[in-house]
Amino acid sequence: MKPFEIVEEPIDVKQYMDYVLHPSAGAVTVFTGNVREWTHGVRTLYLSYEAYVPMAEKKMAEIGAEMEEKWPGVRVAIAHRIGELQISDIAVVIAVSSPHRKAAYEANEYAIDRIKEVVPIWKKEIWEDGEEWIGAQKKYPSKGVE
Amino acid sequence: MKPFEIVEEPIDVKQYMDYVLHPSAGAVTVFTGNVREWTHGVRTLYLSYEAYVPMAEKKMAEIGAEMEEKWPGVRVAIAHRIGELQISDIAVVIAVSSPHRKAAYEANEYAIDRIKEVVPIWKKEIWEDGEEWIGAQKKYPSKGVE
Amino acid sequence: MITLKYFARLRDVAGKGEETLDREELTVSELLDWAEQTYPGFGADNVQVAVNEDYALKEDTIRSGDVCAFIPPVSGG
Amino acid sequence: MITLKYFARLRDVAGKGEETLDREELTVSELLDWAEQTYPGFGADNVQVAVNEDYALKEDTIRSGDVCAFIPPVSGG
Repeated sequence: MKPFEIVEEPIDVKQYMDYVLHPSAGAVTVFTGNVREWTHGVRTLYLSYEAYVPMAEKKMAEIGAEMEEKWPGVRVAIAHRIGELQISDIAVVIAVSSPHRKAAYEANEYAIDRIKEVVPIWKKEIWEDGEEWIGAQKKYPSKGVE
Repeated sequence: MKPFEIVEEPIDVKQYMDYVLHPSAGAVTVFTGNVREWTHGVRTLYLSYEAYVPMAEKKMAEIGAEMEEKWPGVRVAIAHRIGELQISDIAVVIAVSSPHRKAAYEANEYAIDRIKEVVPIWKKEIWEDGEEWIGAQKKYPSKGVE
Repeated sequence: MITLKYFARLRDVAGKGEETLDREELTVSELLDWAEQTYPGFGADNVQVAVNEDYALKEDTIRSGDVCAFIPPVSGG
Repeated sequence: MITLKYFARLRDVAGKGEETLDREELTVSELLDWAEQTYPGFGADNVQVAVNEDYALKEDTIRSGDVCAFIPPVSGG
């Protein structure tokens, strides 16, 4: 287990929580992003994630360094899974420990916002009647979605 | 396992995460409050928690109901451990799922704030040179602490 | 008969976790006065009373059969 | 020789995940123009380029031996 990693197997949250815990940590926050079945009335069958692995791990480590600078005393671990994920599977886990809780919440939310901005990972949604790579751009309208 | 409970054994975070997860949940946030060794330069040996158990479970369930009203679609589980806790042990776990992440963070932080306000649970800190029940009141100065 | 419960610091002050009080009816305010007089250092100004597991107001009435808990400032989490 | 990597939608558009380009030196902007002309529907306006695993600016120079990745809008999390 590395503190910033792309994995292909199901994510075991506990090992990331254990990694960030230490005797001066009074608070741990964990975020998991899970595959949701229904989005705006459209049913997702499953998702497929792809990453530019070495760059993604590097960018996640950079986000961790940003967090430690903004919130001194936090310890961070981030993992993102790639490949085919089924409904409710964990796509991403962010574990943050801190002496006090406020920083643990703020830093954790910062991490997922930054991941969605800069980490080279892509999600493809597979529906009953089609599939599409998801991204910020709207040039490629959704297939089979209202 | 009950969704709002006082327990005497070590807290297994995963069962609370699993409880709140469902196919429409895209985000899960977990908070754990852990026993911290050092606070303002004073070393804690261990903590002892006591609760008015039936009322504490009732108040935690009320907090859960408040959350579901404020953030529709969230699902909540809260557990607090009592008895003697060692350094890094989990005293409280809050698991929240939500279709989207913003509500999962906000609702989770709301829960710990409310727990610290209204749930009848008390913490006693045991140091090398004394012990004290901790509470908001400052009429009873700390023993053995500067 | 009213059941009284003591927790945390108040358990130490009262020297017990529970007892009964042989009264038919009294207000929360009167109960707190009774506790302050009975147990030196009770510090009733900083104590809330729960009647049957809900926080009560000073003017609420407690009746025989009720379970009252003295709640010092909470410190969970 | 420059290594080019394609991900997600761009992998579908290019029909490959990786190839090499036989050039000594060009700018990021020139590389994007080349991709746009080579692969219809590339959509270079919405594509960033990473050179050796760091995001590059349009005016940055790419040299032989560099590894360039075309990064469509990310959607992790």
